[in-house]
Amino acid sequence: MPLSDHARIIEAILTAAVEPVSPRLLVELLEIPADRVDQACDELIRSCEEQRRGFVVVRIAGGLRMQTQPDLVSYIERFANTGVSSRLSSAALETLAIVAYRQPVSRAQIAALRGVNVDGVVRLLEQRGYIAPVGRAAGPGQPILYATTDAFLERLGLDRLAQLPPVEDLLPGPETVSELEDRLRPAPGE
Amino acid sequence: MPLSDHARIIEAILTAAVEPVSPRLLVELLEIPADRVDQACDELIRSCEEQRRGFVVVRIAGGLRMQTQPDLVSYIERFANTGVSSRLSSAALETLAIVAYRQPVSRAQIAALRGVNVDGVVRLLEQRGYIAPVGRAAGPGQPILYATTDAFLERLGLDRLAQLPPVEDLLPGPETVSELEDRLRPAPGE
Amino acid sequence: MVVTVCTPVYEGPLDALLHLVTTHQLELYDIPLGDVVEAFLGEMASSGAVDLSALSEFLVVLAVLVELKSRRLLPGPDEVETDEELEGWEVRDVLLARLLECQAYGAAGDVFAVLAERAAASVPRSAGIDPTIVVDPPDLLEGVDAAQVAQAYRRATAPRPAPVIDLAHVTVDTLTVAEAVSELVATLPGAGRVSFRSLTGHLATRLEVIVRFLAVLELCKQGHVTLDQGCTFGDLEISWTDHAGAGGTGADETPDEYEG
Repeated sequence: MPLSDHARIIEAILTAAVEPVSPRLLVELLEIPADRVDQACDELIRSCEEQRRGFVVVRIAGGLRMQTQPDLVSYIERFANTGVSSRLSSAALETLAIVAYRQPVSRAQIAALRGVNVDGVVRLLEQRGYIAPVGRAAGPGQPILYATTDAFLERLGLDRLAQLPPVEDLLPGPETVSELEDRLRPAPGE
Repeated sequence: MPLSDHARIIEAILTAAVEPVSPRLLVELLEIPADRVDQACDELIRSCEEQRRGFVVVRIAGGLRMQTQPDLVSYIERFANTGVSSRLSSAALETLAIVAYRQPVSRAQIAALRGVNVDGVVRLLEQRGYIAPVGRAAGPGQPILYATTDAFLERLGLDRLAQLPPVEDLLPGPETVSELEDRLRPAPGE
Repeated sequence: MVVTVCTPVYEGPLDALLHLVTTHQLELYDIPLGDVVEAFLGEMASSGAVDLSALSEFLVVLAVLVELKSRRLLPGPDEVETDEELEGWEVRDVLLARLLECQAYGAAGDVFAVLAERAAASVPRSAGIDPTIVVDPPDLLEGVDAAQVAQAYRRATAPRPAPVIDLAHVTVDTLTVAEAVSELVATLPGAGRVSFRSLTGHLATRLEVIVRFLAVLELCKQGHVTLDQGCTFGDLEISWTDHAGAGGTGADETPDEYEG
């Protein structure tokens, strides 16, 4: 049975939503009483089951959410892992490092430093929860600014960002310098 | 009619996806041949229409995407509190059209057609991600060549470039042509 | 500043040239505009300061000349012979085609605007993978510590290395350019005109010759020698010009140290 008007509006809102949507907000948006919203939600939840949709609509703390069918989780896991090696590529690690030291920073700023397009890498890092958007720059186009997350600190075993090694300590050591010198010096005896 | 196993797996994946999912990836995840994936996608697209879901499944930029029903846009706008996404100027749209129809194309080629400097517009379109450098021309100076991106297709709601109207259909009518011809003809007595 | 130009058929002030051309007393075909530009640039260079009014006047005159000449080159409506007329139509056809193409792209832009507006009515799913699933994609940061992040930052922000040329295989000559300079300073004064070939004839390797060449250039740059070359690939004549330095070896006459 096709969805009722109210149920499909709720479904549309849940499709667009990232966070759970409270019934109160639905009442406000649909301009119908709470019990009618409840009915529509019930209809929607039931319809997803009956139609064997790939997602379910669940009531959780704070409201309603559309999420993938629990019995299909193995596919979602595989999907989440596709095309992604199990370790961060050096490109991704460098991008993450730039965000860590320069935050908040825009994609364009990272790209300018790395000299390549970083959209894909930034999306990957964001998906994995290591970085997150924290606002927008004031300049033209108001680019999104990224910063590292608590999850990033946790993974590195750090309490706060200030614990990252200061970058001035990272100038090449004396052995690197003399190695470079050696390569410029003619071999003895030649 | 309830969804088939394959269609609901695809729906689950689309629920979790944040960008269009290519049929090739679906073939890989479902471990079924491409034509069966195609069938399942068709079934899913049809089912959303027939069931009057709040979302639609569309083929876009070479992949599949779940998105809200266009006719419910007023609710989504109120929910997401989004204004109209920033409009592109007619200069930007015309430049985008030249890139779309003539790609790969250099800035100088675009400028020659538009008769004005296009550096700013090209930079804007590149910043927005609608066009991207794809290589360099062989000629003198080896100018950068631009092509449209998947983001361009997504912005226009297209699956592939071939869906754009053929340029012949966009040529002005005969009366405009003869008017232009008149303007190019020297006035009598000159 | 009166700009004078010198061309095969005309020599004189620039504004007079324009007058002669517009009154058909001179055939513009015969005047290479490149010469006119060069003459002007020469005047500008020699007069030192930039005279803005002369510059803008020149630009106006030259723009008129260019327009006149291009009109003469493209058959216009005034003098029509059948062939020329046909050619003229070809040019107009090309122009017309371009205008039509432009209008088509303009129309395409309108189509794009409609498509974009329609597409904007739909919001794509963006919630991503349910947080409840906490799919455990392998932790990409496993085994990465803070020090490695710092290293990565340094790598990312290090000035991109210029391509390194491994010089290990090159036998470096014992004589440096600086040494060659002092050698020349010792031998050239009082030697009159010396040809580069005679100066380097005894040398065995190309590298040694190049070192001498760089030394000569360095001395020339510092004004101690003048160089003269009769023709392309001809021999190079070197003359010491430091009259004061001809006999003296005072520190003030010593060429600056070569820093290369």
